[in-house]
Amino acid sequence: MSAQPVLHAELVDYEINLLEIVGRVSSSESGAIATFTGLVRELDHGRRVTELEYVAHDSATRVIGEVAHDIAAKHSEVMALAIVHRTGTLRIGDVAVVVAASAAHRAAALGACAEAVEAVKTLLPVWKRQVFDDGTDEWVNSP
Amino acid sequence: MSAQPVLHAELVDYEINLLEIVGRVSSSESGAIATFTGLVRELDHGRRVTELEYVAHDSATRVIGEVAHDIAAKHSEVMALAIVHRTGTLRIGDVAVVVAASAAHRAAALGACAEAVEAVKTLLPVWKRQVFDDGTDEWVNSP
Amino acid sequence: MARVVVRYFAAARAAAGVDEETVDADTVRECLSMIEGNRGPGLQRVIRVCSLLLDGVQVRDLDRRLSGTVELDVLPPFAGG
Amino acid sequence: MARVVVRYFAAARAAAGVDEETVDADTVRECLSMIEGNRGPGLQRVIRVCSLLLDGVQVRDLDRRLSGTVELDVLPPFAGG
Repeated sequence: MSAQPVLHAELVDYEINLLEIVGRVSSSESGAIATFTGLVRELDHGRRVTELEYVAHDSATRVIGEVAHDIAAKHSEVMALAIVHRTGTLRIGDVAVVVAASAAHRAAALGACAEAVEAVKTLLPVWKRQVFDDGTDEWVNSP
Repeated sequence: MSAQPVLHAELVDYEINLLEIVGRVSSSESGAIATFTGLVRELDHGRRVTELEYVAHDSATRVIGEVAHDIAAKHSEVMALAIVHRTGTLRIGDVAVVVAASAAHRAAALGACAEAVEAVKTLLPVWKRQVFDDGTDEWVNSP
Repeated sequence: MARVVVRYFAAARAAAGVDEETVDADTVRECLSMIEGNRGPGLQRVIRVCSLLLDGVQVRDLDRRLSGTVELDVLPPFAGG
Repeated sequence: MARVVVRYFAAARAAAGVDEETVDADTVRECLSMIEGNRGPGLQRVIRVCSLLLDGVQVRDLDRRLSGTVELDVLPPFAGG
């Protein structure tokens, strides 16, 4: 793949549409598209979640772009890579993050998608607050 | 995950709809959905493809079900796994196969999806005939 | 001696020029040599990479004696996905 | 001596009870000890696992001398996805 990959990385405060993102990474040369969708679950460690809030640091927009760039650079066969993360208040079943990667063949698409999911989790300066049905809340991963 | 996973495996002779399959593996407990879509590419080894035909052996319906069962059994955290493969005549950009796996967390969904794609490639008794723009055709992977 | 209904698929069908044929043979090995003789080197080249199902079960022993009527499926390498 | 604008995020903000505050300090270490003194053990517990950005750059040396006005962001462990 000598052509520059198509990259699309953003944080959005509205509903994420998987099909629209798949459309962004599709072309007549993509033989494989891998996607990952992260959703708000009803139960977390057995407690019932009613609502979830994602808050992003100012640098998150820059970082999500760097993540997309770095993963695509590492998987040189990737034709297009999209990473979209939601912010704001979400409900059960809402989509929190979508990653989509396309390539001529399956290995690059699957590999880039899985790595981008991992990188989003570890590198993106975004925080998640869960509100439970007993009225308490917690910032996930914080003491 | 003690509940039985939801399995959906079939060969179809009509257009595969990614969103419909994602819907089949979604539940209020799925926090992660991984998908793979295999598409008909315009170029194969530099030659222009005009049309593509998938033919399945009688046993393919049984085998695709076994593949889904075995992958879900191996990844016990998988909540639902769908594998749908197209047969018949396809055009450029048409979807040949979709795999979708859901789980509470990302690792099981991504792992099961990638393994199911691999298993479909190696185990499913399906053949692919490519027709090129010069009128010639070939059965892929055969001498 | 068994009656072997040979069913060809995909590239094997293209090379054989027929969907199926029936031959009398004692073993799968004998059956293969007969159909390769009938159909020529094109089919021979494909069969070398095919897997074979005898009444739906993968053939492991080419020399096992056959009897009655059996079905031999000739499956070229798969190319799904 | 520098004027340090401390910005709290997520769990750190919840523990501090404010979005930001300004303190005068010579080093990041001194700044942390002041805000932990001001805000109590809840914030101290969170800060222990936070990463710190000084004017947008990861802090590696807590003892580097500061001057002018700087911004110190207190970032709890990320939890995206």
